Amino acid sequence: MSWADRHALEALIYLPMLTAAVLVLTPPGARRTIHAIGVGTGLLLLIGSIYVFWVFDHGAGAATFQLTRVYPWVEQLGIDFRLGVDGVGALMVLLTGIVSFTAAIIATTAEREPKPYYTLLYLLIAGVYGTFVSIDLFFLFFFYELAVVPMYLLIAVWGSSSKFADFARTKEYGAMKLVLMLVAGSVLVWIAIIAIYVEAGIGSFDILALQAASYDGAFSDGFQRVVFPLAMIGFGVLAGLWPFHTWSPDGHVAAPTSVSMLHAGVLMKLGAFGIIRVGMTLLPSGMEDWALILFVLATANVIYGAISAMAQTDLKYVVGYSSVSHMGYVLMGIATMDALGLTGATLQMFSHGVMTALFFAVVGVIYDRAHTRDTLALNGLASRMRVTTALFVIAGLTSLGLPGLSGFISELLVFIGAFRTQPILGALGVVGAAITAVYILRLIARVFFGPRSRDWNALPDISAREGFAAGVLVVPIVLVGVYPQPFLRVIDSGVTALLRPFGGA
Amino acid sequence: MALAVFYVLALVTLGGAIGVVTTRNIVHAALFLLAALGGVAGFFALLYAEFLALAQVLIYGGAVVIVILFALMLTRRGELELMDEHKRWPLAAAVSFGLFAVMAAAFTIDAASYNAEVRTSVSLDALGAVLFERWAAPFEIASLVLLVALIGAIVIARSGGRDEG
Amino acid sequence: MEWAWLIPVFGFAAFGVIALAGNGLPWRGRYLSILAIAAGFALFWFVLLDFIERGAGFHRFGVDWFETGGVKVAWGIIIDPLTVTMLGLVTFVALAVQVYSLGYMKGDKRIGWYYAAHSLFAAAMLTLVLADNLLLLYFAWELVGLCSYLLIGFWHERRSAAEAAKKAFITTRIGDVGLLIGIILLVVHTGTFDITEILARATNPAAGEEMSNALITGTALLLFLGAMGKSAQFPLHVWLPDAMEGPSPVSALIHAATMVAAGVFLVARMLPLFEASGDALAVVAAVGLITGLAGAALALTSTDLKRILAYSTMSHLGFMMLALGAGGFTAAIFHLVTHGLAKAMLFLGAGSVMHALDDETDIRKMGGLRRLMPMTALTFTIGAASLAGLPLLSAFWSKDEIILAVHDGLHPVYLVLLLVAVVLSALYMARAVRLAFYGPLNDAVRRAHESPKVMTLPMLLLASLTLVVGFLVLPLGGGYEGIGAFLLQPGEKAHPFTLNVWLTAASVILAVGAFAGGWRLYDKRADVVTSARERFASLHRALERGYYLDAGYQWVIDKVVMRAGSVVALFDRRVVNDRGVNGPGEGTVFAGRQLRRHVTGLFADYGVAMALGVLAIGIFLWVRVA
Amino acid sequence: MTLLHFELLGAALFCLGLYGALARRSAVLVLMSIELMLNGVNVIVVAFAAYSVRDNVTGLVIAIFVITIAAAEVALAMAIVLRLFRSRGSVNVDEIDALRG
Repeated sequence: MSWADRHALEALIYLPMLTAAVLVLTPPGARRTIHAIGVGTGLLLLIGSIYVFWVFDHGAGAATFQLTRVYPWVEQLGIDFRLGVDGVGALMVLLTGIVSFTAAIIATTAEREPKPYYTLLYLLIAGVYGTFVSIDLFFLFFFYELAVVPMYLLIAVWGSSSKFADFARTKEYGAMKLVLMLVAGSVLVWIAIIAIYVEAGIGSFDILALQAASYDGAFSDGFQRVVFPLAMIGFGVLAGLWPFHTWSPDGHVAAPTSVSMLHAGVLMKLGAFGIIRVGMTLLPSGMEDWALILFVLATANVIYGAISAMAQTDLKYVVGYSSVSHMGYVLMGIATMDALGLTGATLQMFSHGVMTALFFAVVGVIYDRAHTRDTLALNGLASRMRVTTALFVIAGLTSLGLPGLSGFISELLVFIGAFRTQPILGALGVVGAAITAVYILRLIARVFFGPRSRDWNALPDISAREGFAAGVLVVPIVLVGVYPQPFLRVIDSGVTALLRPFGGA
Repeated sequence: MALAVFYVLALVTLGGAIGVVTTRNIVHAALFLLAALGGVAGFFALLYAEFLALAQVLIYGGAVVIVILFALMLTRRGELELMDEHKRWPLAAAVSFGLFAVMAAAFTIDAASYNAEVRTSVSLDALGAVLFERWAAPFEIASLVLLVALIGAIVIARSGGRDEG
Repeated sequence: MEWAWLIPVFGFAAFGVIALAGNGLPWRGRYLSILAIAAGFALFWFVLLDFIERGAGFHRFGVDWFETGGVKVAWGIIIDPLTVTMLGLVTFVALAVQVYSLGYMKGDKRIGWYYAAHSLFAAAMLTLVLADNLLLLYFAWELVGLCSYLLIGFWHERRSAAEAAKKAFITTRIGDVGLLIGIILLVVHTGTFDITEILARATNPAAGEEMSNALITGTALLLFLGAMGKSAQFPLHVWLPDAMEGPSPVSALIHAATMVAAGVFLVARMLPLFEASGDALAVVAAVGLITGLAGAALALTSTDLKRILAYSTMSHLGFMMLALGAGGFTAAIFHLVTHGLAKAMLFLGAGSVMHALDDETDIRKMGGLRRLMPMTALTFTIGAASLAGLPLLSAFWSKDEIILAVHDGLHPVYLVLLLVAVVLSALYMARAVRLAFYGPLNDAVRRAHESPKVMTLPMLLLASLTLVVGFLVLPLGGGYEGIGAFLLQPGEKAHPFTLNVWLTAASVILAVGAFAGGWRLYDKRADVVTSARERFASLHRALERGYYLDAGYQWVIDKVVMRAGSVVALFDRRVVNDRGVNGPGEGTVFAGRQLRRHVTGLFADYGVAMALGVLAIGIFLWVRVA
Repeated sequence: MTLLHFELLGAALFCLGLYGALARRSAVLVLMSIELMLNGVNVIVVAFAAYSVRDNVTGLVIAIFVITIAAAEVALAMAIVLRLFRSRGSVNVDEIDALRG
């Protein structure tokens, strides 16, 4: 393991924290330097993530967890700062890199005082990286919490309230609801982790050791049946599982652009990743018992999210609900417990992450210029904002699963997996995709195409900087859509390892 | 004979106590208190704790009741205030009686086991020796407490005028 | 022939260059796109020659695309009679239309984007035709849908164009849902996307892998649902008439020859699957017939020239599906080719009329254009006559083949209804031609002038082809024994050209009679037409508004779907959010307020509480001790 | 005259004092009742001292301390009552609820 391999994962965590610290020291006035540091770190993170993804050996013989690194921390309790990344993790690291870089760029254009903003943003990113790479339950939860807490400040201070005919959502309400629900969810997760730690009795938080223990029957079926729902619902809250999803539209709408990019793009995947890492790896029989319920809820996610998105009049709300709907596919993929389904779920996590980031970026651009997100007021933007329209259409087509873009491959795999296990629910999922097509196209037809009302005459198109960020997002979308093999190879190595307890279906 | 004295004293003390607790007139209450404390002093004497009996009479009888009387005079407006119990007194009565019942039961149940007849007295110099050897530190602290209480009482009572406004 | 996959690549490359380079290209990429499609057409000829020389048959070439979870997916192409014919049709029509567009779209500032979308469409259509596995086919299928969305909505400033594009994409998308589910079911049960293997598995399965009849019928019908969406079969045809919002060359290419034919192509490609299930074919035939009749009736009442052609396309697609339903693979595909050529030319004609009369399409305002636009009138008449089924023209031969196939394959009632449809199509064609081009010169169109050479040349080319292609049916010697021998389903024996004298005679008489009758009817006897219209007023209005289907769908969308959307959104906000999330929040606040009340500040209460505490402890200890 | 008598008497005194403290409305009377409670305790303690077999001094010492503390307490309490009276005009216990939640 070359020097870079050994320290790659740690760097991804320390770098954002270091940046946060440096930013705290820089004088608030120096906007340019702050922006430079912000974007610079984003770039470094992107390079680091690509390196991790590139160097990940997906050969047959390779170990499941690679680039591992262990620093003993608290011996008595068996907690050590243990890093490692498997197929699924590597892809998520890449996703985080891409979205962080683009979010950092978008953040330069919009924010008021950039200094605290970037500090909190990079704390958030550090938390996200930490969760994806740490294979020690304690640290997984530690970073999981770290990723959630800055959200409150970011939304409450820099967010934007929205007023509707029959209800108003102030940004404070959105922020408070988002963080409170996520913290409530993480309480359940914490109970599950402690239960696992105690029940295993091997006095260590290391996931691999716990996994070994769970193979040779440390966790009785009864135990797993009780603890698994805790993890499922706890992580499910962050993943936008159906009954617990209401924070997602409100939270994302209230959040500033770059924060909602990061949050919808990456944080929601943390929830699904958690279910895989804690639920499937450590509590296999619990997973089997609860798979059907997760499946039904996920289908509800898809249909429910799509239908309610159709009725939204605020641009960001539509994207918020579409995130709920797409996370439904991810959860559905996980619930199939089928090789293809799981691969599809992981790829969907990646593709939806990039797509939603693009969506929010473009919506941010429109909001910046038109100062309203109300789809009834906005119309005929295509004639003025040509590039923005093209970007929105690309994002829209990815979301409705047009082949040639990343959405299709992942949704197809999820559907195949779904049809192998629950054909009826799978069919509902496909119907969900059709509904997505309806509301996306209605939106595009009304907001972008069609005649333009007078007050949008002076709309400047997307700036070069935002255009570049959006461009960076479009590349992976098209790449996964046209030639997904490099991504699928990496995921496969992770998925086969995950499915071993289930007889490697 | 001692028993007879005990019952008389008990009558006096409990009568005083009941008087304090039930009388309408505050001054009567103060006098009843005096009677009760006197009764207690008698008990000390019965238990051969002469020094205590003396101290009791001196401190309570002399100082405490007088202070209470002064306070009564200072806090009275014109005619004697008629103080009756506030509305939730039955609850207080029930609770007190309940507590008494429990204590009485606790005492009577195992009274036989250590219910000795013999009362032994303690000579004054023995008491003095113990007081100033084993209990020296608490004794000093007690004196300190008295000092602090004294100063505190003065400060509180006197400064009333200044921060009134 | 191995390089056949290059044909679509030209198109994709052209799209990439034009889209990215944008306006930097000379002539904004027009000629680049035409060059690409011309190269495609040239390559087609090589493929054709190589195909014939290697012996018409079935050839496959492929390269791996991606492999995951035990399912291998490859990019591969199939070269068989069906593919070659479609290649020829698509490349030729696309070339003709792109040349025509030079004139038609001159002066439009977004012409670069127009050609980019055009070449992307041609490339996608060619990929669809060549694809050897269902995934690549679905890949191209959706791309074709996207291009039609972009091209219909080309003038997106117009609200009607934006809505039409949206409607087209959503309606086809609904069909595609069926197609996707069908493909997935097939993959789940056969473990591969490969068409040939699936068909083999369906027709003569190996021991272990019989596919239940229900599964076969189910997947066949689901695939047919996708075909219905794309080929505008009844009831998913509502988007086709609105698709006329797009520029006419677009209608010519997409809504006449190529895209709408994709549905028929899909059914033809998967015909063994349909045949394996039996009653799936019956459904195809039934839907085909209904669409044929409905389309013809609608065309009869429509007054907009392009809408008439759109309804006529729908009707002819119905005939093709009917032919497939009857098992007449050759007849269907041959009609597809002849109809494609003739209809493309008719749309180009309509385009040049609109070009001349600056977008006037109402045929009642036209009349006697023959004198001002001789070339357009000539080609239009040839096309109309051919589709009406007048003898010796190409569509006559293919329609005759269809009648033959229906006669052999299906119940006689289909044949009778088909003949009724033939009469109707002859009638509306006569009506359209007569009202638009012949008769007294309508003063409203006095300003009309013949379209430029660049537009009329492709029309002439197409017209000459419609004359010639018909004769391909006959065995023309030189090893070529007629279309029946060339255009075969893989694994089917060639059946020589047969002529059922009675049927052909009957169809000729009907067609000519109807055409002449129609001509005269709309010529002098205008009164008869108006009186007929009053008598069948309600029927007439129904036909005019497309059986109120359009309004029905819109009602369903507005009332059911939108209402459901708002109800769910309301539910989400009111119940799940305010109750589920804020509920516990408010609950705790309420509980807090209740708890505060016991702190009264009164000494007495605290004393009582303390005493009670002591009492309780006392009793507790006492109980434990005792 | 056994230990039990004194214990019962002390308990009676204590409970009467408790009742007084809880039921009376005047702060002064409450203080008086507290004095009664303290004396009740003293009686029991001294009784134990007297009747105990092993150590009959500690009880007395405790009693002494109780008395001293009681005296200090009365002094302070009265000061507070005076302040209360001056600022509130009355010493009715029910009105003193500044600490209400």
